[in-house]
Amino acid sequence: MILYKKIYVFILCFIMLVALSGCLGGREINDLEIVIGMGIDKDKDTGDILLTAQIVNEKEAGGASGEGGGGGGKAYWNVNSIGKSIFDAARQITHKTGNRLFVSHNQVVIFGHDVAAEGLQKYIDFFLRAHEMRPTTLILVAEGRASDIMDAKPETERFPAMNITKLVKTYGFTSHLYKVNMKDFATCLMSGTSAAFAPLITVAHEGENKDVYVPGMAVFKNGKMVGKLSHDEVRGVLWVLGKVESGVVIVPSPDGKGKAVLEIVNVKSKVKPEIKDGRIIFHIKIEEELSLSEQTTRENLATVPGFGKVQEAAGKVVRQEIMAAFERSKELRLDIFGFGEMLHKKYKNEWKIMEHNWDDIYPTIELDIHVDSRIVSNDLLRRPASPDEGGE
Amino acid sequence: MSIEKGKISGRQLMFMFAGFIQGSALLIDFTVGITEHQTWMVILAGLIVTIPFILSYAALAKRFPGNDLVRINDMVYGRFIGKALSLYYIFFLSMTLSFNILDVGELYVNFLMPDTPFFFLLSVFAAVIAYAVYKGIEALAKVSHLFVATSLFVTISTSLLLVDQMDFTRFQPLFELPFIKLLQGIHIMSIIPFGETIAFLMIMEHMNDTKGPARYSFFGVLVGAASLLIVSVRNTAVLGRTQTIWTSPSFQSIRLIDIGTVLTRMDFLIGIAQTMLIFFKCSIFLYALTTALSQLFGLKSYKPLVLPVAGIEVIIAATVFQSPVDHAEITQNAGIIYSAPLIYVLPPLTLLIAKIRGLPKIERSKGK
Amino acid sequence: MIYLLLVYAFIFLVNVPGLVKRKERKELVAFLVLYAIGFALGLMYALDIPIPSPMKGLQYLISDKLGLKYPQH
Amino acid sequence: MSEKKSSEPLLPCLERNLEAIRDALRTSSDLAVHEFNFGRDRRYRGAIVFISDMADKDEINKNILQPLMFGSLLISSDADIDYTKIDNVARNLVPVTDSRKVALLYELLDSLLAGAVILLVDGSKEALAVRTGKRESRSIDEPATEAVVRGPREGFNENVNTSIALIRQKIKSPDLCVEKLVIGEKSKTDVYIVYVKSVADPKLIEEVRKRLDRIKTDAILESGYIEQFIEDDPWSIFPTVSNTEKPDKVAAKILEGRVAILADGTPFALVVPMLFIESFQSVEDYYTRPFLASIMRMVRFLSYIISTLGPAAYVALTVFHQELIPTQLLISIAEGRERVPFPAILEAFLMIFAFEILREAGVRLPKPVGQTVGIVGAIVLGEASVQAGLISPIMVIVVSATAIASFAVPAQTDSGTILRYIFLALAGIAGGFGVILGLLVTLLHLVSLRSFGTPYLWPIAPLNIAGLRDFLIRMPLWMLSRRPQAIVRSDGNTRSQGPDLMPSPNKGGGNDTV
Repeated sequence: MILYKKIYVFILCFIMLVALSGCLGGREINDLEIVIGMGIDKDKDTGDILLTAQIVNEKEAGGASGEGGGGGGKAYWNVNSIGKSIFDAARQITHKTGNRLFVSHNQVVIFGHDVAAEGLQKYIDFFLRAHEMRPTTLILVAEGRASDIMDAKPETERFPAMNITKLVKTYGFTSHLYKVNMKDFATCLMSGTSAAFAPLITVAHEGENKDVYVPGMAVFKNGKMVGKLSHDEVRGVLWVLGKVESGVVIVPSPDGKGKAVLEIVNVKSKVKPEIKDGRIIFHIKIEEELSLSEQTTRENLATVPGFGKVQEAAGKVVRQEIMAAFERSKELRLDIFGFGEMLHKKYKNEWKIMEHNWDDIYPTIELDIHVDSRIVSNDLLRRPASPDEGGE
Repeated sequence: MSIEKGKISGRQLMFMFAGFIQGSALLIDFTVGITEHQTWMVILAGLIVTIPFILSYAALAKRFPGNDLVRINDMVYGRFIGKALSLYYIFFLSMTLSFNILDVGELYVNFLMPDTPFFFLLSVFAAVIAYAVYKGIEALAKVSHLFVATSLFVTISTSLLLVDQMDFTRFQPLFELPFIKLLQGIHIMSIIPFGETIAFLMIMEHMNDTKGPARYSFFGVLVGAASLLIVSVRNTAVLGRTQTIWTSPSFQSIRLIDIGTVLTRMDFLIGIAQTMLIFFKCSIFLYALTTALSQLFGLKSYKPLVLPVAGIEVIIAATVFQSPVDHAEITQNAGIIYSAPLIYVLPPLTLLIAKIRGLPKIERSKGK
Repeated sequence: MIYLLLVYAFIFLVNVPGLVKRKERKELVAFLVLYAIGFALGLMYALDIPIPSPMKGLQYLISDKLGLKYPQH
Repeated sequence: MSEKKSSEPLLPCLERNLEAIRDALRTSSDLAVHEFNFGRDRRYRGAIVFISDMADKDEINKNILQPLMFGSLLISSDADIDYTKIDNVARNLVPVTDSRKVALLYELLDSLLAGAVILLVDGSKEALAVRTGKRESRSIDEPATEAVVRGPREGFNENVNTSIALIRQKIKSPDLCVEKLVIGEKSKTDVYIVYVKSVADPKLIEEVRKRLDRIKTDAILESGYIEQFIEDDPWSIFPTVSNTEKPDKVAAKILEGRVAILADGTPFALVVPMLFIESFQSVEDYYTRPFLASIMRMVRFLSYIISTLGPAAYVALTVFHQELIPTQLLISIAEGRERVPFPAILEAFLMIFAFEILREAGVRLPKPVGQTVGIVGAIVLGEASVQAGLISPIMVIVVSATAIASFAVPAQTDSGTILRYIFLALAGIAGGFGVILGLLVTLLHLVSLRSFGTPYLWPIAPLNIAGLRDFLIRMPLWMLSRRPQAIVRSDGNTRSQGPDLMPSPNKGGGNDTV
């Protein structure tokens, strides 16, 4: 009896497989429209959404096969379409491309200035909900229209989107901007009080070809873009959040005849909120390790007293940047540091009271900044190549 | 006489418990909607609440060696009430099995392979579970430690890969939730992963160990709970406040892994581990269901019932809920309330009555 | 529809000849009962006849009738 | 189909016996009968019967005819010796070592057809079967299929006696038992069961004997026949009986409690029970130091996985789960597949099938031509089809990797090939989901498979920590002190070597001033 059973099993299994076969939900690679960058703008006349999708043009992409490359043609193709909503626009694109957009490999989403000003709350939902979208996709805001950012043909990369991603992902070198992906943006949107960020990007016309750079960060209040932060202000925020990876601190040399240029090696920051008899104080303690990478004065700074003075000056610079950012945030009446969240975590009950009028309480916050900077290396030179004045 | 003298060692039973509980790692997403960043507390509380009951299951199995729940019910409650309680137990098993098959369907339709026909997924999955149960419980027992090993490896490796995105201050405002929400969270958690181990009452009889399954089931549950804890801690630490907006936070946190150009898109690999675990859980449920049914009908072997029961379960799974939202809403309210008496009241009551009436009669002399 | 018939033919062929040969009457009866239920449900599903879901019944009974329900968050 | 066992006894009269023999072997032209007279005054008549090219002619002349016909003349007086009794003839006249008395006709015919020389004497109801000469058999050289870098180069040959001798040289202990069986109505093949009594499980030996006795077939021409009659699950694509040509491998397995079955006429010995992991172990792992050996074992395991899942994974990834492929790779795959007309699954299937044809052609053709087929095939399949845009370049890489990987685990090539097609079909239909379910079904099938009572996935499925020492990685030899507990007899001693054998400089006992 076992014999029959086994034969039945095989035969009918096979029939079932054949009956069900046919690719269930699979899509061949060559009929995929691989999207690597998306731009969202408001259409000038109808006010609907203009979606620009940057699609990989496989023939020109120049893969491994022999005669690929063909320098002339662009390896990408910017398709745009207009729709009532982003998803509607994405589907309308198929009139031009013939295949649904494949957004799993989308690297970056750029929102036009007009869309950002109107408020991203309405536009972000598609990017969080679509199962093909990755939460690690980066968000940027264009100072003008997103579509002309997408056209800037980069020198080194084949695709503009990849170029923009590279610009943002390597923020660590200067810490003048900060990588914001969908999840981070969603976190900030969800917290009523703290501000959301997104790197700004603009086009600079040098000669006939355009190239893009990041002038600073855009700041959002409840999803609406309300202002911009310059590089130093952004770094001020990053100091507090402890997200500064590296960068340059320029400090006037103690003898006033030049500058000492310090590279930031390592930063740790601790923020402790404290409510003392009605006053909200944030104790910010920053430990930073710097290395002397350049000096323009003749006097040798690489001495113990020299280091002492320079460290002190560096501490002042950090304090200035933080205060500048704090002033800017008070000007915008916006909690860009996320102090509200920190208070909420520590003082649960008081936070319930303050939560509603946090915008007017925020300016009354006092910052007790304490910067402890240490110069850890002066690289190759023990003293600058200048004639020896007086003792060592 | 137990139908089939299978041989399961104590250690294998422990791994089966652990694998069973890890199988519901995706199910903790139900409670996240309610308990937000205190999910890990709820898991602990759920564990502590259900431990005594799990031990009562083991005590029952020890007291009636070689008998499963259906026969125990008959002995303790007599024919009619016993049969009614067994029917209640079978109803619970079939409903929970269809929920789990539905979960796999939803996991694949929502996340991994969006445009595959839903019914095809369910029926093929049910066919494979039927094959597993057809092979007998020893095959599952022998392979259980492999499932547990893969699950632990996956859970720990994903947590390590996400360490740099973790921010442990996101747990901060502890006990912020109103008590009623915590209670609901604990109630769900103690039923869904831990309470469901009542299915093991149909399996513990195959234990060849004389010392009784209590020790093994306890450690198995601990290992399973530890794995769930790691998952929920990882989710909260990585997603923080956004945890409540995603349909499946544990899946979303895995999609955030972004190290180098290679280790970025791991969601399908985690999908594989998750499918294996739910497969393991479903086959244990199907085995318990078919054995219970065959006991009820007084059959000699459960094997002929496997395929028809699997067929019914697929149809139930496809039609029981209209949408994932409906699924979540019913499970969080009606689902846990209807199964509460079965998991919490019945076993201790059976144990108590058995003690009072000095059952099991047969070995009365050398009993206790 | 064809898929349903195929599956249920498969289930029938795998089990019934064995049961008949081994003359396990009780098992055969139990198998046929469950087989019939499954086949009926399958037909209803294939013909899109709405199948009443037990959980809906339970929800109606527990949540609505007895009001045993957690506050909606 | 089995001829009636003619158990009629021999007759005292020589003519009637010869007539009976000639009658039984009427059709074979190579039957040689030689009658002669012997004894002092030639009054005794005798005859010798043999198959002409199976017996050694000069040995017949030297050892049988000469002593009988001439030697008997030298004996001073043979009055009192009655040469009509075969015993007297054998004891006094025929100086032959390997001979046996035969009383029944079918016994006579059996030994005659087995190559013996039959000596009949008129007046005696028995005959003498003398085994003469040596069968020509192949020299003992390195088995082609199991080449080894380090380790003995000897392999079995078609003569089962030399094979048994080779094993005897490896295990010189009295515990080594060799039991003989004859299987096959027509072929009457000598089949030997070889095991170590103190280690092998009596139940296992009994089971092997029972299964061998059950075989009722015309001929056993190769041990493969036996394998297919005694294996546990004929419907499973995984072999449950292992075969090898190397005596040291057989010896190693016997010492672990297994039973070897050797058949006459084939160099391949069968060893039961077989574990799944055995096909990933090579004898060399134990002869070299453990580190590289463990890595090699993992490489074999990995290549089995690549050879079965390679094409399926490629198809599943490119057709169903494109988001898993890193962006750059996806773009280059898309670029590669731009002009390919077939869907991915058909492309994969064609390439694999072409590879199978190529491999079979390579094996069947004589050596020199085989090589050229391999090279030409690779060039044509690889380059030209990519140039013509029929196959994407990535596909060629995947298939060639699968092809090479499939050679790394020779013992599992049949299951590997079949699984490759099954997983490819599943990947094409249901993508990753199909492949996972396929894996789960295969895992369950493997776990429930038994080989002569031993679970097929022994050290890993029913977990046995001690067994894991020799599973994916091979612990140093001095740690492998326990015999496989699932195979060895339960009452015997399970330790195969003394404790604490770890070599270290000061273990020598002498002063370590060296």
